[in-house]
Amino acid sequence: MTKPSVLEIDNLQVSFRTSGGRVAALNGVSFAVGQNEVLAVLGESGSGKSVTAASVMGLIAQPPGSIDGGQIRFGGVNLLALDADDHRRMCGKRVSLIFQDALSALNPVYPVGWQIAEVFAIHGMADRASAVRHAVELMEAVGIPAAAERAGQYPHQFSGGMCQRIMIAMAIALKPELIIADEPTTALDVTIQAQIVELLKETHAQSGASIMLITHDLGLVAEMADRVVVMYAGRVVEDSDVYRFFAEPLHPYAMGLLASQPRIDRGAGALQPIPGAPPNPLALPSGCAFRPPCPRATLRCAEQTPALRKLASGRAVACHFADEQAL
Amino acid sequence: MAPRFQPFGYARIAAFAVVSCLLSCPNLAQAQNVLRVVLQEEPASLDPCDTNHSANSRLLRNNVTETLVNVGAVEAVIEPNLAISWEQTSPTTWRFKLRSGVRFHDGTPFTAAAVAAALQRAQVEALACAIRGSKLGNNPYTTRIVDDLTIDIIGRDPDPIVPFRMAVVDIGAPGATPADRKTQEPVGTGPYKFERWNRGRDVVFTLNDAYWGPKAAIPRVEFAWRGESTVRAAMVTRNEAHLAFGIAPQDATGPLDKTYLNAEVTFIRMDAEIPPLNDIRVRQAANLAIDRDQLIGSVFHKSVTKATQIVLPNVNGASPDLTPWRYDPAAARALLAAARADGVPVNTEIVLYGRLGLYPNSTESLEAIQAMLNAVGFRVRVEMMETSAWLRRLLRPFGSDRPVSMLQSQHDNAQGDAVFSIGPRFRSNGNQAMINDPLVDSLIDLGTRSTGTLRRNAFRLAFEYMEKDIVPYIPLFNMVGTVRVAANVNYTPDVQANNEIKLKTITLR
Amino acid sequence: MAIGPIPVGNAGPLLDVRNLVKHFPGRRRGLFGAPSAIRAVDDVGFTLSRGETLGVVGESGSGKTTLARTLLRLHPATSGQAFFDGEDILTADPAALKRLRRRMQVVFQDPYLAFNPRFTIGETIAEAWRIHFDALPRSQWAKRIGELLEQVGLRADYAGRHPHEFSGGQRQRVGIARALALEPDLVICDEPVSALDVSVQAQVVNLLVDIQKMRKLSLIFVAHDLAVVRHISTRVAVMYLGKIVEIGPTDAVFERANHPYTQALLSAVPVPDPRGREQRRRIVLQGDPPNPASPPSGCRFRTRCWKAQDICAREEPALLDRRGTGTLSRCLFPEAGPTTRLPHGQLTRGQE
Amino acid sequence: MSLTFFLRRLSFSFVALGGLMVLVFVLVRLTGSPVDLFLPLDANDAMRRALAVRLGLEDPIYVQFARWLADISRLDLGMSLWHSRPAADVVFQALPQTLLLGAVVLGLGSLAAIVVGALAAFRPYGAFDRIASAASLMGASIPDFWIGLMGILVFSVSLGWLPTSGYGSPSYWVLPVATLFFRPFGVLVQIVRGAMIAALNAPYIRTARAKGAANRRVIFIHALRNALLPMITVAGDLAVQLAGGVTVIETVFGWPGIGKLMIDAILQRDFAVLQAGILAVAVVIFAINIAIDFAYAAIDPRVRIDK
Amino acid sequence: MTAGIRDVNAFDDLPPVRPAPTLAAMLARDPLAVGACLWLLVVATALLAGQTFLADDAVRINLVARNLAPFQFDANWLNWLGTDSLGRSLVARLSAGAGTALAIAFAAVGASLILGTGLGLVAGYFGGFAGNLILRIADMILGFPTLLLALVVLYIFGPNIFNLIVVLAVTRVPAYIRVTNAEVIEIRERLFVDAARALGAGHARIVFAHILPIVAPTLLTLASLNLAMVMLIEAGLSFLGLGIQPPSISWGLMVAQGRSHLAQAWWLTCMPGLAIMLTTMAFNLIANWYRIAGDPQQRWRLAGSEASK
Repeated sequence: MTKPSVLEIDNLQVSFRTSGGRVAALNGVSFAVGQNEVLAVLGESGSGKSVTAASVMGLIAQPPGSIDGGQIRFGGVNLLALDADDHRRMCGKRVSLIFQDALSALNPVYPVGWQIAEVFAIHGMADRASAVRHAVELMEAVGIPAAAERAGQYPHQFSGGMCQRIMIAMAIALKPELIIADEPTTALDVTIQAQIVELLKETHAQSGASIMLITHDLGLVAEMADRVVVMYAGRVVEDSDVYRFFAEPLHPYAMGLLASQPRIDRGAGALQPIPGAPPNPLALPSGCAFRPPCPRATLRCAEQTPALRKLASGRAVACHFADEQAL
Repeated sequence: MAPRFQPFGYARIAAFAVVSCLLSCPNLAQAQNVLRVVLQEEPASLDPCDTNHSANSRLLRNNVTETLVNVGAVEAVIEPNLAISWEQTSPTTWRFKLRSGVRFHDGTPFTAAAVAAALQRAQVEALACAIRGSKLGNNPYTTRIVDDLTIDIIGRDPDPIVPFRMAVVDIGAPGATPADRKTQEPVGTGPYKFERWNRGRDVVFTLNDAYWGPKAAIPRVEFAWRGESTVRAAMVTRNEAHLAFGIAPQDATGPLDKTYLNAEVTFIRMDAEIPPLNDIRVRQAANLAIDRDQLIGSVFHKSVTKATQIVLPNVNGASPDLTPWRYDPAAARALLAAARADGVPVNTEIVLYGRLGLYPNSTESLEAIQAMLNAVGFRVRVEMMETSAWLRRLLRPFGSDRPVSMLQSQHDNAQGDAVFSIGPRFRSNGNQAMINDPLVDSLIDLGTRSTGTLRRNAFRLAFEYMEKDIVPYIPLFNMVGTVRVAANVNYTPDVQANNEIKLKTITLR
Repeated sequence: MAIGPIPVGNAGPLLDVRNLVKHFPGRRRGLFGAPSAIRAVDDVGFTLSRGETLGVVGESGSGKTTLARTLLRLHPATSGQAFFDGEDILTADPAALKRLRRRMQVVFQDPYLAFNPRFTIGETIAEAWRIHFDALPRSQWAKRIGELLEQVGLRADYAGRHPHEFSGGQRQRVGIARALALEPDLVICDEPVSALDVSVQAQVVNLLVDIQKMRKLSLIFVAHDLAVVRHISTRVAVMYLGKIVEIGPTDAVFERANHPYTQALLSAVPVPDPRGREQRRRIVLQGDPPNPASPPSGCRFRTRCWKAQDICAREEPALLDRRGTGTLSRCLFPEAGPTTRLPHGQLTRGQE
Repeated sequence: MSLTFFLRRLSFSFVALGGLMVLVFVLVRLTGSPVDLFLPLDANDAMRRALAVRLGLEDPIYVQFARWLADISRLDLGMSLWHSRPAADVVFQALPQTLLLGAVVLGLGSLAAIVVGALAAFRPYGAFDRIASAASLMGASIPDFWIGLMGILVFSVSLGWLPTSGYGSPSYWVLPVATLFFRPFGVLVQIVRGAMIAALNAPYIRTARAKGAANRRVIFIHALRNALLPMITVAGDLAVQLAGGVTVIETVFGWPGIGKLMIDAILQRDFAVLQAGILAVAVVIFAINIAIDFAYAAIDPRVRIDK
Repeated sequence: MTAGIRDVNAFDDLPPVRPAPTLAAMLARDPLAVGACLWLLVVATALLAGQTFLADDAVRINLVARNLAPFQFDANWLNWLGTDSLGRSLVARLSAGAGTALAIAFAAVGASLILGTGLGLVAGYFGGFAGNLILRIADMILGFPTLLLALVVLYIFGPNIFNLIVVLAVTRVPAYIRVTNAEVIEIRERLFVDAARALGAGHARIVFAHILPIVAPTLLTLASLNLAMVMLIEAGLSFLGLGIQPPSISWGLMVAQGRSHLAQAWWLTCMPGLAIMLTTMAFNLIANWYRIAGDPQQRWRLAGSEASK
């Protein structure tokens, strides 16, 4: 990529202790988020996309989690090597996070205005009065009517969509360089989803911050992303710009994903699901994790885990047999 | 979650204030001008007419309020107090000459009118005075004021022992003692003035400078209450108190502990109306089965003496000639065997009712006695109960379908005349009597009507006849009390110490 | 196949729902006031033929799940009728209800919660025969459990496993197997795939379609995912605040929606194709849906509708086919809606 | 908490209180008469009957109850037989000492439990948590009367550091407070710990951390306030149960409180004091419940009156 | 059979069934719970001994051997924990007291468990007026100090073991009602209950096959906690003189009786008090352990660390 990167994740390895034993959540994840870029991290449940976000924000509880290796470089600094306090001071200020379920992601016992203003207080960016003023301004900016009045209300008095707007206000408060949006629309109704997508787009356009959009929704990726990173079983299997990804996905999993997606603009007709069950993180197959359902799988796939290969086009794929010419 | 967080690093946030400076120990008894007395229980009332409750009379009697006469502590004879002399002027009338120059704490003079008022007040139905019940008998008394310092006390029925009765009537100042309700701030003629009652904590007396007799030595007296004997004893040791009453035998081991005969006699009543206890051999066997020597110094204080009857031998009318039961388990077994041979259901289970806390180690003593009785062939089961339930078993009416029982009891005759003890327990209509013997009844009636030797001998005959030929009780011990006295206090308890703490006799060294 | 087709009774629709109303008690007003009513389902009526699949779509609070649960009589209806093969489900006595339930089954949304965690898969499926003890002799249970599991694409020897050992998709297959155990005529699916990942979702949708075709089942498919509904349904009902605002053949509704709400809903769904996304316009409705305890007068959608006029507040539009397209809708001003077929469509923008 | 809810709760409490009082009134009269206890052993039948008549005990129980109700309506709780004073006076003289003791115990217990519980929850199953959990379990398991006696034995009788018993300067408070402290502390640590673990796993804690909040802020501002809710409920129950624990402790330490008063009233069959005492305890408990409702509303906006 | 069904796939193999850690294995991972079990074993042994061959020693008076100090191991083993003021063996008396303490605790908790669960099921599952009434009465009982309530009631009906059990049971019933009610209300709404209803299951089947088994672990944990609580309350009541009456033997009563010998024979108070505390604690610890062991989410904490992988 020609654009300089805000965030570079390099061979990140994270595991968790569970009743079934230690489970590797990330098996060496590497990708970068460019400046002013919207990067979609696409994956299904258990693929490790949320763990990646949590690692960046320092939200991996240890124990039961542990970061076993790799680097997360943000602005050239390896966050994992930072002192906890220094890491913390970056969060919310230079990189911020938007959660999936905004209603439960807001503290139920504090007014929403207070919670937005707290961002300023934590980072010592404003005195109390101006922090509150900023909070109201931010609420107006994200489209909450009667913001001054509603700043004193509590999360339970807001709808899910409004809560997500408040989360966004919080995330953009200190004009961060990177916003990580972890399934920002999943818990919302379709019409409200559309509102939030519009808001995110506006926010991106106005602030110029990079957005790392974590989602399982291909529609959302198509709608917003510049580039897409596909994760499967704790690994990146494909890294591609969004147009070429939808036009000609490289990894068999990505192909399967696109084929299994029902589309509103197409009528009845059989879907083509990826066969079999999603990978069990406790019992991953040897070699390529996507080997069992993969139509192209050979003995090599069981013996050798495919590395993420950079292709000439700038795309990258982790499959022994994938290359653009073959398509 | 950050991995480097140290929980203990934040403990300082919640650092507790050091409070140890507040914890300096009180050392009250070091003060030279205060006597601190710790007792078992707080009085419910400080009214002079409630001095039948020992919790009350220990504070008031002859300290704040005084009586016309006192009963001697050594010999049970009447001694002058607020009255200087008395005589029986008719079978129903007694004339008392009062001491002159005595003033109540409120400044009013002590006169015949005050005596009349106190006696009248004590008999007012609505006040439910505690002394009215037993000590004034069922005989309404009226008064006639002869002059300021002479008063006639007139009974409805002839009463040969009016002076004994007057020894329990404390006289409060008529002006300061409301006639229609109990007072909480007693005003009397005694050597100490009531100062305050801080409920739940203490009662404070101060010296009465205008006392008619020799003044007491200590300017201020404070009373407090603790339920535990151990705690009371420790309070003296720890200089929190000077005098601690009611020290249990096991705590009464130190050089500071003074033991006194306390006029209490403990015994076990047998239900002689129900088999097998209706058979005298069984009752005798029960007496023979008790190893009293074993109990002395273990469960009971080492200074207790074996009782021969239900009152102390020095009480007017008691028998000095009776001897304690011997311990003879073989004889007891033989008696039971004989009774069994005659068809007496000796194996019937006998309930031994006990009252919790009747005296120190009350429960243990019954457990020991149960073991001794069962050892000779009785089948006794102890059942301990609190006072109310125990009273239902003690007092008439008993109920016809009751189980055969023994009942732990204790009696205190501090007034010195056997009539206070004998009627309720031995006469067939007595409220605690389980025997019905015409001879006993007539002896008691004769004694009650008479004075002097006749009275004494009638009662004495009754006691002796009962102990030998009826055996309604298992007499146990003439009890002692123990008071722990601080080293710097001169105090010798006497037989009346359960009802009277004679503060004016106490000095500090 | 061990079990033959269920004999079909009289002709006519399998299910005929008329004026179905379900109110939930809301907050009590004052100390002694009567509680207000939340009109979760309000005057809903439709018919369902044998072998047909009716998709019910709507956003949260639209009453679609309440509708499904009321039809299953998991809670009593406030008023209305729902004739299943001529017998009213809503007033059936316990014996009749038990008989009806044998022919009418359900697949629930959340495959994690829909199973008793203490039962094995086999026990879960066999519970149907335990309750309807005359449905299948006990000696055949084990064999039939194996058949059902294989039918939904699971191995027969999983019968002894517990639900937590399965993935979401596998559990949902078991849910389908359970629903099929009594050979029902109607299966009501309440958001059966919304908790599943896309790749697995497709498996379950295909399975449902296959089984439906094979067994001539009638399906009611309740979902918020319009793409899935389009894929599986022969007819679609769109619900908004307890009412059906539009109902008609699937393609007609998706390609020529009459009701502004349907149009907005369709336009809001992101299309998984980035081509031309910069030019694409969508209807973005403003604000949140109103509180179902106090819905707006007249047309319930008028508060968010860009076409609303004064009359919409006064008059509640009836569910009619105003444009003769075969779709019934509750809008006084129906017009052909935007098509969803072309990703480059020019769409009107909602009120600004 | 809406006004409606509050009023409904109030009316329920009154009904419950009324039921309790009827129950107590009837039941205490089943236990027998105070007459035998009050009068000397030797009192005769006439005197016993006279006292019973004067106390109204000879009347049918509904007459007695009606009389009692009439008295109550004049705020007259009757005369104590033993104290010869209005029962209300007797009770109100004893109540403050108990309330004060309970408040000190519960205050200290809650405070200590919050700190210990919060720190234990920060690293569940870590060393501090294990120690705190074991200590709190032990605290919740100690019989209070026993530890009180042991305290007297060690600190007063043997070491002589503290007064044995009684009511007075701060040193008198140490043993009773310490004795009563263990159980509420033990129970509350468990509650706070559990609630804090739950709160610390809540999504809003991730939000706070993502905002860059420091541990101290996360624990004490974000998690604690949410974790206080279950603690308050349990603390309310503990406050109610403390009334029982205080009874035992007042007996051991000669503390002039209402628990000891009630025991004495029971033993003496002082009906007026017993009834007044139970009424007072019930009213206090009612007040505690109201206070808890308000505390709840103060902490959790979700239960406040909806505008 | 599968004709017509697409995508029956060969890749959905489940991992082999991992044997769930046995209770014993999970117990072994918690040393405190092991200690608790060992202590309860000791208590149980003592209980048996106290009911059999030690029964006579518990009441055998020996005024010569009064107040013997404990831990004199050259003496008769019965006197290793000392003797009381009547020379009775403390070992024997503690064993006899164990029977009383545990019999009362188990009887009271068992009764309240059954009654409370039943009423809680009625209240939670059926609700309505009866359910409401049950809950209100439970609130009323819970809203009053247990000890004071027991005190008054025992005073009125007389302090004996049966009344004690009844009172303790009645005061604990509300806890089970509340917990059962709350859990049932939650479980009643779970989808698998709806699934059963949709299959045509009756109330009995739903309650006994679906709801009760889910509530049971919570109730058992609560019962274990209540065993501890009931023991403490019984001890407190006996201490106040309204529980077990002498000459019956109970730990609380032993503390009360030892109190008058506090200064001379500390062991009379200390030993039974310790017995109460350790037993109470054992129940609490086991409840704590079971809370983890019975919760599939938490169970891993008691599994062998990396060994199982």
